[in-house]
Order: sequence, then C-alpha cells, then structure tokens
Amino acid sequence: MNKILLMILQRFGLGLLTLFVVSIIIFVGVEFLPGDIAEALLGQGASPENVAALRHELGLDRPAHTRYIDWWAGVLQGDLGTSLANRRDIAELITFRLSNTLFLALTAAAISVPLALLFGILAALYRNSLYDRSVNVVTLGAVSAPEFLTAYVLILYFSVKLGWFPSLSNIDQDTSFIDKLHQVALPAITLMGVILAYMMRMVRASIINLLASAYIEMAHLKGMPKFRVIVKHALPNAWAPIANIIAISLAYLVVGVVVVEVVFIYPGLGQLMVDSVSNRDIPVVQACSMIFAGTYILLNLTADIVSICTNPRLLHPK
Amino acid sequence: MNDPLLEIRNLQIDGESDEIWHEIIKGIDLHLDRGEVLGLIGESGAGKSTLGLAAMNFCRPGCRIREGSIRFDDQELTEQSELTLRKLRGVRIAYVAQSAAASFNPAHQLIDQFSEIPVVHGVKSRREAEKDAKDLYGRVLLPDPDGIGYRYPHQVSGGQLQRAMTAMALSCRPDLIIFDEPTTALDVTTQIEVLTTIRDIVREFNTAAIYISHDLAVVAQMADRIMVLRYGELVEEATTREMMSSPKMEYTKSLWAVRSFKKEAETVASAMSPVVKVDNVTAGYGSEDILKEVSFEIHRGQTVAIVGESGSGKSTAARVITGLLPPRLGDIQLNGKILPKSFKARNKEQLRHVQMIYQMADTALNPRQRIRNIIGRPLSFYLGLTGKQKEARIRELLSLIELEPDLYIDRFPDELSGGQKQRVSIARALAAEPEFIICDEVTSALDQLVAEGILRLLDRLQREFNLAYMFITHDLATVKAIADNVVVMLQGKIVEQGSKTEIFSPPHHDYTELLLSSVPEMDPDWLNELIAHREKHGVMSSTSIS
Amino acid sequence: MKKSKIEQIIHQDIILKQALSDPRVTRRDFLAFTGAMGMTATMGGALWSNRALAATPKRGGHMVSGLNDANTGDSLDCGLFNATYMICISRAFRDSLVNVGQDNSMEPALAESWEASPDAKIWRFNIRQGVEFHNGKSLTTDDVVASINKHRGEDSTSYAKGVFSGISDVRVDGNTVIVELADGNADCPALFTDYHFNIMPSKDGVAESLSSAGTGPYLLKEYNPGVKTVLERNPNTWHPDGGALADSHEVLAILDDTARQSALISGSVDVINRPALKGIARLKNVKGVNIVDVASNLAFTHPMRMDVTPFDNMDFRTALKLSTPRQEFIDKVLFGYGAIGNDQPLGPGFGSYDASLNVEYDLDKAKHHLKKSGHEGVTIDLSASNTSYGGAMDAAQLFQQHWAKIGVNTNIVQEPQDGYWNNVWNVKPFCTCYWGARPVEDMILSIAYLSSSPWNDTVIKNARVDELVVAARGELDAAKRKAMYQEVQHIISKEGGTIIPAFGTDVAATRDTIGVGEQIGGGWEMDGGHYLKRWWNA
Amino acid sequence: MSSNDISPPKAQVNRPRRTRLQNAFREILKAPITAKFGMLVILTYGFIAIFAPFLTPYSETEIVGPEFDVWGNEFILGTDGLGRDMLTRLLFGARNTVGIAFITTLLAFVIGGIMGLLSAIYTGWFDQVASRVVDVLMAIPQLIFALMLLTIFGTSIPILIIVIATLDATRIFRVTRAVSLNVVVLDYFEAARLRGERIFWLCIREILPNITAPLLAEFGLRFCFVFLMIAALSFLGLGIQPPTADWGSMVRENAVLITYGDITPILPAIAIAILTLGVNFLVDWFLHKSSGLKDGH
Repeated sequence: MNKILLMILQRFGLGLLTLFVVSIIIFVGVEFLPGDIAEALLGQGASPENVAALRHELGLDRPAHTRYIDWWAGVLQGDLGTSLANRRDIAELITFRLSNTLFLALTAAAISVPLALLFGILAALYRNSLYDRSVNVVTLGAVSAPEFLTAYVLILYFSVKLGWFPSLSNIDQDTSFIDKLHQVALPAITLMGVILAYMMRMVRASIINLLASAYIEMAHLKGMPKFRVIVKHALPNAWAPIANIIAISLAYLVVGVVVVEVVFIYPGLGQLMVDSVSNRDIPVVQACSMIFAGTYILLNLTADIVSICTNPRLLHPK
Repeated sequence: MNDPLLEIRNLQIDGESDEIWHEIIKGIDLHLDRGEVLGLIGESGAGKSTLGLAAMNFCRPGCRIREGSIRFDDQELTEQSELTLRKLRGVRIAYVAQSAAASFNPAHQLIDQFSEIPVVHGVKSRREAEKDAKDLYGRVLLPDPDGIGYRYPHQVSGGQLQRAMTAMALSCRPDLIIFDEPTTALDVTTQIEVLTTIRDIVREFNTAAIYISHDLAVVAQMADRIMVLRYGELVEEATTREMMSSPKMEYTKSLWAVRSFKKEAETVASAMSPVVKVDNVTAGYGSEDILKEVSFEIHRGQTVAIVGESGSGKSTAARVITGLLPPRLGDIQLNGKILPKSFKARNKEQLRHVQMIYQMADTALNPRQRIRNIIGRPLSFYLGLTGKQKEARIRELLSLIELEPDLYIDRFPDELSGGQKQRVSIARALAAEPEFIICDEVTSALDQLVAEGILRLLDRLQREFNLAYMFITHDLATVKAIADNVVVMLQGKIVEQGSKTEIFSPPHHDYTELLLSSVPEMDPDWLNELIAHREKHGVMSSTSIS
Repeated sequence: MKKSKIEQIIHQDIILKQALSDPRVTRRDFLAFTGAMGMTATMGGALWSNRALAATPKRGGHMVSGLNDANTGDSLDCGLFNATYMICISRAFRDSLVNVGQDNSMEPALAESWEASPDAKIWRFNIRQGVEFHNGKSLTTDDVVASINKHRGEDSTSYAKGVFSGISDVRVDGNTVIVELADGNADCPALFTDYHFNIMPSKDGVAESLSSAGTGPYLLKEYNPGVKTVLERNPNTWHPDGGALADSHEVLAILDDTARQSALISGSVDVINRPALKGIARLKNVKGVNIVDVASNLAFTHPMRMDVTPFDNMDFRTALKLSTPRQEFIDKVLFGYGAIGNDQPLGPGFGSYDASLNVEYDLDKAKHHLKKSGHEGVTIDLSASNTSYGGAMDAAQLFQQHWAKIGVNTNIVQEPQDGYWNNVWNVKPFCTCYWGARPVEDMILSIAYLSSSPWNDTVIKNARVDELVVAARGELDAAKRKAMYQEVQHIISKEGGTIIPAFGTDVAATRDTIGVGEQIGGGWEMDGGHYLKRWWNA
Repeated sequence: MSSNDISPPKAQVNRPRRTRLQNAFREILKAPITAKFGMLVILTYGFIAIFAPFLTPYSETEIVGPEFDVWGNEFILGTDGLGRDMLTRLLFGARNTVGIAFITTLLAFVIGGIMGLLSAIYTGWFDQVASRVVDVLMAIPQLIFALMLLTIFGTSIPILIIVIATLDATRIFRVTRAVSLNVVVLDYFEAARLRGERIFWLCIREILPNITAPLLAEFGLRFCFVFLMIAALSFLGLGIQPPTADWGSMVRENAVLITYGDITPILPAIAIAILTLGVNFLVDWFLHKSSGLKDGH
C-alpha cells in the first residue's frame, strides 16, 4: 500500500514540477511576443509617452524576473492578480469562464463516455460483424470532419432551419441548469462527434486486446456466459487503458475547444486565453495556461492512479 | 459403461493464416471411455491442442470445424446450441491450460475463479464451493489450503498455480478433463510434483482425461493409451505399454530415437590456457546478486554445459560473459587476457571471439533482413569481406548448416521453419569465425527431431573448427548428449562441476541427484518407482536444498 | 483606417504584430497637429437607404444585439476605447458634453449651451444642473474638467490625447467650463463629441475611468468584457424624454461573422453590426431582416506621386481617372456598399461635400488624354497589398484590366504586409491606400493635401489649395467655409494625383421588429454609436 | 502457439519466395474495400495536388466571373465571393493545404522519430530528459501554444510548418519510443549491439524496418491531425494567409453562406473530411495488419 502511495506522490510531484516549468515557458513566451499590452491597448495611435505612461501605470517597467516572482508570490497566496487589460480581478474573470468550459466539457463527457464504453465493448464483442464495420465507418467519418464543419452544419439545421437550439450559447451565472443544457446543446454535440468516435475506437481496441489473452479463453472454457466474461473477466483488467482514454478525451474537451467557442460564441477559457495573448495580458495568459496545464496533468495523474489502483500486482504485493 | 464417454468421428478442422483456410485436423477418429486417460503426442503443428479443444467443441478464433461428429455422452456436440455447450463446459468437461500463470485472471483471487464455476452453473452455493475449493487445494497438495485461495495469481508460484488450476478443473467433478501440456512450462523438479498430483487426482475421482504433451516420457507416465499425431493426422495409436515396447510407424520410432545421439569421445581439457575463464564472478541487477562467486573454464574444442532450473542464474552467466551485464566482482578472461567488463568497452576482435546463439530463433533474427544480409553482416563487419568474396562465403556457410544456398539465401526469416532459423543463427555466429560460442537453450524451443539435428550440427561444427561451446540448458538429456564438462547451478551458486562422467555417475550431490532423478524416462512405471524411492528416502524438493 | 485596424485585431486574432504600423498616425507630431485618430465625424451621415420601415419611434421592450469589435480585454476606461462595442456601451450609460444628432447637427448634451470668442480661441460651455450619476453623486463642473484633463497632459494614457492636445487650458467659472485653445478652431465643440470623451465622476480632480457610474439614460447592470453587457433604463435621468427608447438591452459580443449572421437570422438577436458583405445580397432577401447602411467618409485612395513620370503629366492622370471602373469597384470590392467617389478628398459625410463633381467612365476621352500625354503603351507599376485596405489586390487586378483597354499596361506589385506604410506608401510612385474618416474637412486636407505636409502622398503643390485650407480653418462663417472647401475638392479632383473611386459605407442589419430613425447618424457605425438609445422595438 | 498449430513448418518452407514489392502488392489486393477507398482517395488527392495548374484553365487568385456565381457549365462549382472559380480554388487548395500538412507531418516525424529512437536506445539520462521535456510540452494546449508561437514568429508558411511540426513531434516521439522499446528488447537487436554496431546502423537497419508499420499508421493519423489543425488555424485566421487558396480559410471566407443552405462553402470542408476519412481507413487497415493480434487470435 505504501508503495502505491509513494508512486502516486512521485507522480504528483512530477506534475507540480511540470506545472512550474510550463509557467516559465509561458511567461517567457509572452515576454517574447512583439509589442506589449500598452501598445496592444493603445494601438498604433499611441504616442511613445502614452505607452510609457501606461506601462508605468501597469508596472510593466519593472524587470521581467521580478514581475515573474511577484506573480508566483501572489499565486501562492491564492491571488491571481488583476487583468492588465481591464484591471478586473482575474479570479472572478476566470471562474466564470472556467465554470462554462467545465460545464460544456462535462456535458459532452457525461453523454459520450458511457456511449463510447457501450459501443466500444459491443464493437469488440461482435468484431468484424456488420455492426462493428458500420460503427467503424461512421466513427471514422465523425473524427474526419473538421469541427467547424460539424458546427456550422448543426447551426444550419438545428438553429436556423428548425430553430430547436440557439446558434449561440448566451449563458451567464444565473442561467438555470436546464436552460444551460439547452444552450450548450449544439457545442456539446459538436464536441461529442469528435471524442465519442475517438474513445469508442480506443475502447474497442483495448478490449479486443484483452479478449486475446489466455484467461479470457479459460473463462469461456469454464462455460462462463459471454456477458460475464466481459464484465467479470475483461473489464477489471481494462480499467487502466480505459481510464487513460477518458483522461485524454477530457483533457481535449477542456483545452482543445477554441474553435467551438468561436463558432458558438461560447464564453469559455480558450477564447479568453487567445484574446489575452493578443492583448499581451500576461497575468491572464499565465492563469489560463496554469489551469489548462493543471487540468491536463491532473487528468493524467488520475488515470495513473486508476491504473495503479486497479493493478492487482501493485494492489496485492507478494 | 461400455459406451464411450467421448467419440470423435472423422473430424476435420480448418485453420486460417493470412486469409487462407487450410486443413489442420485431417479427419481424425478418437474415442475415450469413462475413467480412461488418453495421451495425445506430437510435435508442434501436429494439431494436438486443436483436437483437445475440439473435444469440447471449442475452436480458437481463426479455426472452424468443417466436418465430423463429436459425441460426448451420447450428445452430438456439433449440433448443440452455444447455451448447451456452455452448460457442458466447466461442468462436465474441464480444461487445464499449458500456462496457468496466463490462464488465471490476474484481477481475481484463486478461490473466486474456482467457485465461479459451480456457482454460475448452479451446481453449488458460494459457501459450499469455497469449502470444496479448500478441500481440493488440500488434495492437490497446495501449502496452506485454507489460505492460499485468497491469494492472487501473481502471489503464487508456477507449480502451485498449475495445481490450483487442476483443482479448479475438478470443481464440478467433470467426467472429462483436458490437460494441455500442463507441465511443459515447469522445471523438471516441479514437473514431477505436478505430474504426481494430476495422476493421483485423476485416479481418485476416476475422471477421464485427455493428456496432451510433446514429451513422450511424460505422457507415458500419465496415459493408458496414446495417440501419436503429425500434421493433423493420426500416425499410430496403441496402449502405452504396447507403444513403448514396440512402436510400429517409422515416425513413432524416430520419436523414440531422439535420445540416441551421443557425442563420441569426451574432449579432455587441453593443457593450454582456457579460451574463456570465468573468475570468481559476482553479478546481479540492482542490489541483489544473481550470480555468487561463480568460476569455471572453457577450453578449445570443449563443450561446457551449464545446468540449472529457472532462476539458477545460468542465463545471467551468459550475459556477464558477453558483457551485457558487467560483473560486480571478478572478471572474464579470453585466452588469458582480461576482457573489459562491458561490451561497450571491448574492441571488435574481442567481440568477434564471443558469439551467441539464442533460444528463440524467431526473435534472434531480424525479420526484415534477408538471410544474405543476416549472415553477410558479420562477414563485412568483422572480416571486411565484400562483393564476390562475401557472397561466396555466405553460400559456404549456408551449405555448412545444410541449407541449400540458392533456395534460402534470399529468404526472409519468416519463410523458414524453426529449425532452419536456428541453423541460420548458428551460421551468423560462425560467420564471425569466433573461438567461443554461447548456446542459450538453443534446442528447448524446438521439436525433438529438429533439436536432434541442431545438436548434431553443433557437434560437427565443433569438431571442424575446434570451437568452444558454453551450453546453457535445463534439459539433462541434452547435457548427456553434448557436454564434455558440466556445471550444475542452483540459486546463483555452483553446486557441482566436473566432467560429464563424474557428474552423471554417483555419488551425486543432493541437488544433482534430484535433477537427474526428475528427468522423466521412457518407462510407464518410472514415476511410481521414483515416488516410492523418494518416499523411502524422505521427500526432496528443489526448495529443500541449498 | 480605424475600422480596418479593428478588422485586423478581431478577425486576424493576434497578428497585431504585422497589423499596419502606419507612420501617418504613430508619429506624435502628426497627432499633435491634427488630433485625429479615430475621432468620430461630427458631420456626415446620410439618408437611410431602406425607407420602407420608416415608423414612429416607440418606447419600451427589450433589445438584444450582437456586435463584433469586442474583446475580453475591453475596459471601461474610455481613454482606451478603440472599437464599436465599447463605444456603443459607453454612449448608452455615459454622456458627453455635445452629441451629434441623427441629422448630424450639434446637440447639447451635458453642456446646455456654448459660445466662442470671435477668434474661436476661447470657448465657454454651460454645464447642465441637477444631473446625477448612477451612484447618486451629482454632476459638478469639476467632474467635467477632470474628464477633459484625463485626455491631456504628459502622463495621460488616453488614446485621444492627440484630439485634445490643441487645448491649452481648462478652467471653471461657476456653472461654466472654459476651454482655451492654442489657436483658433471653429470646430472646437466637435472635439467633445469624440467617443473617447465621456463625463465620469471625479475624485479630487481625477476622473474615475473604471467606474460604472455614468449620467446616461441606461444603468450598466451587468458588464462582462468580450461576452455580454446588460443595460437597464435609468429611472432618474436628466433626459427630458428619458433619452432612450428600449427599456433594456442585452449586448452580446459576437466576433464570428457567420455566428453573428445566423444569430440574426435565427432571431437570437435583433440587431447586428457589420453583416459579412459577402452574403449580404442573400441576407437582404431573408424574410424579417433589414439592412441598414450609412455612408462614411472612409476614402479608398490610389496616390500617384506627381513628381514622377508618367504621373507628373496631368493628361496621363486624367486618362487613368477616366478609365477607372468606379461602379465595378463598389460592386466587386465593396460588395455594393460604398458611395461613388470622384477623386475628391472629402466624402459624402461632410457638409461641404460637393455632389456636383462627376468623373465619367469614358474610354474615348481617356484615350484622347493619353494620346495628349504621349505616354501611349507605357507600362506602370501599381504597388498593392490587402494591408492598405481589404480587397486592394482584387481592386488592382480590376483596374489593370480596364486601364489595359486604353493602352496602359499595369504591372501589379504585391507588396509585403509588413512595413507597407513605411516602405511602400508615400515612397513608391503609385500604390493602394486609404484615408480614415476625419471629423472635419480641415484635418483630412491639412494632412494629405497641403504642400507643406509630410504626408502629402501625391506630392501635390498647389498654392491655391494651401491658401484655401489655411483660410477655412479659422473661418467661423459656415457658408464661406463650405464654398472654400468645395473649390478645394474641384481642384484636387481635376488636377490632383489621387484616384478615389469610392467612399466606404457602414452597414448593420436588424430584424424587421426593430425601428430605426428616418435618418441615421454617420461618422461611426451603429448610428454614430448611439443606436442603443435611438433604435426601438417596433 | 495457435499460429504454429495452424500451419506446419512445411507449409512455410514451401511458400514461394516473394520480393517485398510483390508482398506489398499482394497485400493491397487483399485489402478490404475501405482501405482500397482510402488508397484511391489519397492517390487522387496526390495527383490533384501535383497537377493542379494543369487541371484548370484559371489561376489560383484570378477573378474570372461575377461573385458567388451559381454552379454551371463555365464554373462547375460556381465562383466565390470575389468571382474566383471555386473548382480552381479547391484544386489549388489541395496543393497548398495537403502539401503543407504533408511536409509538416514529415518534418514532425524526422524530429520526433529520431528523438524517440535515440531515447529508446539510450535508456538513461537522455531518455529521462527527453521524456520530461515532452511531458512539459504536451501539458500546454497545442492549439493555443501554436497560436502563441505563430504570434511570436509571424504566420509565414515556413514558420507555420516548423511550429506545428515541433509541437506534433512530441506525440510522435512517444509513439516511436514505445514501439522501438519493443524492438530493443529482442535478441537480434542484442546480437547487433554485441556485434559492436554503431548507433546509426542500429537505428536504420535493426529498428526502423521493424517499426515501419506502426509508424506508417501513426503517420496517417498524425497527418490527419496536422491537417485538421492547420485547417483550424486558418479558420481562426492564423494559418495560411489569403489570397493563397487553402481549404480552412476558404471555409471561413465563405462560411456566411452556409446559413443560407448554400453548400458551396462547405465543399472545402468536405474535401478535408474525405481525405481524412480516406487516410483513416488506410491507417485502420495498417494497424490491423501490423498489430500481431488479428482481431483476437
């Protein structure tokens, strides 16, 4: 048991380290961006001392490393600082966006994960059957279509033509849950198109892999019902790969949805980060990338933990 | 009672390999009475397992029964629904697989996997099942019968797993158990114990059994009747004793003949300094030592056999000599000169003189290189041969290993049989014109006839080029056949070493004794006598010594 | 010019880097001198083409609009405004001293009235009394002074710093704020219509630029930069008629053209700005949608340097002007949304715009002039880049085909986007270019057509033009000024070195449930940024 | 062991010898319909990409007709917003978009592949460092990272290629490393090392030939990914810049028409989808081939 704890802690530490390095990379990256927020805000109409004045006002005239250190100091005290662009509190700026992003991600995941598992397992069970082949083709089609295509087509039919769902997700803090669902319907479907297919294929692959193993054959020879073979014998050994698949998909759902946000005007984190980069709004960019990287690392960590905790060799050492 | 328990008529099974179906069981008849034990033997590819599984009307993916009837207890299995078959499997027909380690689900405790059979089939309640399990664990002589069931497969040794699986097979007291090479993966000493268990248990429950193995001697101990298969056809069938005493078919005779090969004279260690000297070597991975203060010498033209069971450190010794695993203490000498510990530090000349032949010929040859390149590379790499010279030499080597150059030079490894692959890897080693070759279990993956061929070849080459061999094996038969000197290893230490005659003639070191006695012999009564003997002189097991 | 910069920011996301680095505006002497950048035109505007819907204004209702030109970095600091979204918002919850009416007259806002000294150097603005900010604080002259000073002085970060740099002093006299200019300017009140100029509450002489408290007809209920803004009617407004029609507004930031358009068609929003001109023909035909377009003073210019052959030859220039397909330019490059330009520098938005000018497309005349110039069969280089204005490359190809008809071979040089304004414009003999809307005639003329100006990109040296421009600047008599400016237009159109085939148009689209005035304010899009107050739910 | 059971060694020995080419050809003939479709698609696209200029009378950027002309004889697929021939744009789009995506993927494989091979062979500090670096890079959302880098270095096509390639290399690094590790543990590799072979030989002759199948499959997947990524970037306005015909930006340019049920603007997107689908089909088959388990046994 302690061994497991140790492994997890080790992974965790590694994650933190990665996070730290990421923060440096991003900071340096944004530093390298030509122009700075002062110029970005004032535009080409700016006169040199205009810019200088704004820089001073924003404290951009301090050397980079001090700003970086101050930033960390703030973060460690749970203060993400304020946006340089509009002097608003980043924490509040982000909580709104993040909650939206997560809501969208979870909605999409909540539907696609179970479906993916179900379809995947079925496809694995009846592999090379008509079902398997057709599902295979369909899913491949889904992954192949660029998101904006799916998105626009959805809008055309379900919003413009049928008027079932709004073409833009106009949600805010006090939108009711049901209403929210209605609002994110189209973006969620768009995202599902991509990850559902992807996950399903992965699940299928890993299950098929399992089914090839000797103990599954043994289970059959013991006269176990097909269903039991899958549930009792295959699945317990499939958690690790499946957890991984889910983690990757979720990570994608959180960080990879800029296009969808743009098309559906969904006030998510991606859009915020892109804008902030264009504004050179370093603290916001930092905060966003920390969240993104954090999510990615956390999800992978969880996947690791799952695979550790479902591995009997580690769970029940000799 | 007279009607047979299992009756297979004109069974034909097709197998698919890259989208082509071809026959792998070509119309076999088989019948088995209640309580009878039938032995199926044959080389790999003979279709033993396929036939065995067919007895439960089960086909692996990529196989299909084309024709024939399988009657089990007056039911025609080929006509039964999946459901009825399922109800049959595990309850009336059970299966014991070759590798218990792989066939137990790593995710569940042994006892769960045991009791799920009776519970799912509604034969017993969970509680009864567990009780029964513990009882059976006891009968198959598992240590701590009450506790062991609650362990996970990886927490139990291979031999014990094999017993546990036998117990599991008995969970519903089936009429028929199919043993598919249940001991092949085990060490000889463990094999004995498992064999005994299986035989006793089968007798005790008066279960009919089909015992599949490639090892005649083993089958001889277990079976009342033996069927010899080859390429999916029945070669010969007779009661065990009959077949032992007077095999009829040529092929069967040749199987018997395997152990006939003996190296002529033992080469005595020449006075001059040894080719290779392992000097008091201690080595291992991480903190633990796998080799402990090991020393031995190998002289020109001489074969030293390193004998031991898995984990005895014999392969590690090879890795140390090749420099893959730098020793912690001691060193390796080549012709009296100390070799750098790591192969990275050795020069071409030193590398050239230490060549290696691997157990798995399939993985030993790069599947993407033609035989020409595989053999040609050392020629150009070490000896700088090119063009015509090289080509000529490659062909020369091919003929040396008895492969028709024109036919084989352009082939890829996967276009060769196991034996041919092994020959090619021998040629590759020879190409370097070494003084010393390490043969790591070179025959254990091969069928007996093929192995025989390889041994003869190696012997001939040794005499021709006055090579020194280090022959790593667990199979004492092979040792008897080819060795001049023998080194017996146990848990990283050398228990005994000396000339073959010394080792094989009493008095033996206990462990050597155990090893020797554990090698099955072509005598149906061998096992009984052995057990009797051992009971008289107190039971020994590999663990009780060291 | 502002507009296309915004296009850059919004559409090209973050290639700001290579967005125009335009020396015409980055140099502060220029700013000091014209005080121009992005200041809204106080005149101009045009009859709304789509008269069908002229209905009587109605109060009440909720209006949802989708605007692009927004950014998560948007701030309430009016000094940093540079895009439509924030301009419209601030126009709704804050007030200015002076407003531009839909008929483009100067309307008193928080300044009840104003008068100028004869030399137009000293201006007195009488501040409205009893006005309260949304936070309950009542408006004082100090607030006004602070709000003005926000854009003045060395440490001002205001984007409109240049606009107000002409002001030498601001002081209070009772209820009056006195503004003193360095030198006379008849257009002084226009300065205070600039969208950067909002009246904000002040604390010890410093305006609170981030405060959501204004004096405007709407309260800023919810403000989420780059996402949406919610406005509600201010019950206690000084505006006699409430100052606004709709009861409440929801203003969404919708940057993606397609999204904005589908939102309108599917009825999720009532109003959008800048419908993509590409499908506009189709959008017109969508049931329940109206297009609202207003001429602006953005001029698409093609300056020829008049000191370089063959451009030094007036007949040659005339030949090109006569063979330039103006209507086709509007159709193909501006998708029909532009007003014909006749090579005069002042657009239809200006009161002094001379509509009488008309440069006919006439190949025979053109050939004749070319012959006279003796440059038949000459080959000229036209330097072009979409950086100069969207579609410049297409325009160049268009011109090429037509000029060829009279025997002028054009070699189109596609210039790199980077440093177009440094290395090409004002350097190469002939290039594509544009001039952004300017509030008053003087600014545009002084920058580009005074022989003394460094940005005289046609190198025109015309004594009469110089004389007229300077005289007009200080002239308080509107009629006289108009006459002067019209003469200038004539001269430049006839003799000048620039081809101005068209002026731009601001386009918006609404559901037909939305009413807009008979006439719509020009200068800036969306009714000069006032639409939230002026448009209504029919 | 089942495979042994199935075909006795004799059968193998007597199987007539074939050159790799013949083998490949035979495989292709045996390929499932989907895979054949994939190959067809890829070949067609390749052909178009190479011969685009000869397939159409118009040039990539020239205005040849009225804007948004309908489908007809003169302009088979009509014209775009500037009156440029849609078909022509599509064809050239194949050249630009596909070409760039292909080069990018190739570059990514060179970088990621080499690193992967090396860290598979030099397990130890090199592997450690490389893997950690990759971890970090992968922790940053790729699209956003790309946006940032493109902002820093500008959006010229070479930059685009380099940036995406570098980011994508991380994934390829992992795959290559993984599959190489399987080879490195095999006896023939050990034999080669014991022979004293140089690193170059080890990579090129011993490992590469044995991981081509999985790598090819990965190449396909990666290609699709890069392809979609570039499309997305162009869609966001940071990819290939106009007037170059590129499917991503073409969709964006004319997207507004989709709301009117006009499918012309979607054509490029469909073109993207078809190619990706084709490649995926092919890859699918490849994976099926290269994975030892023939769907189970």
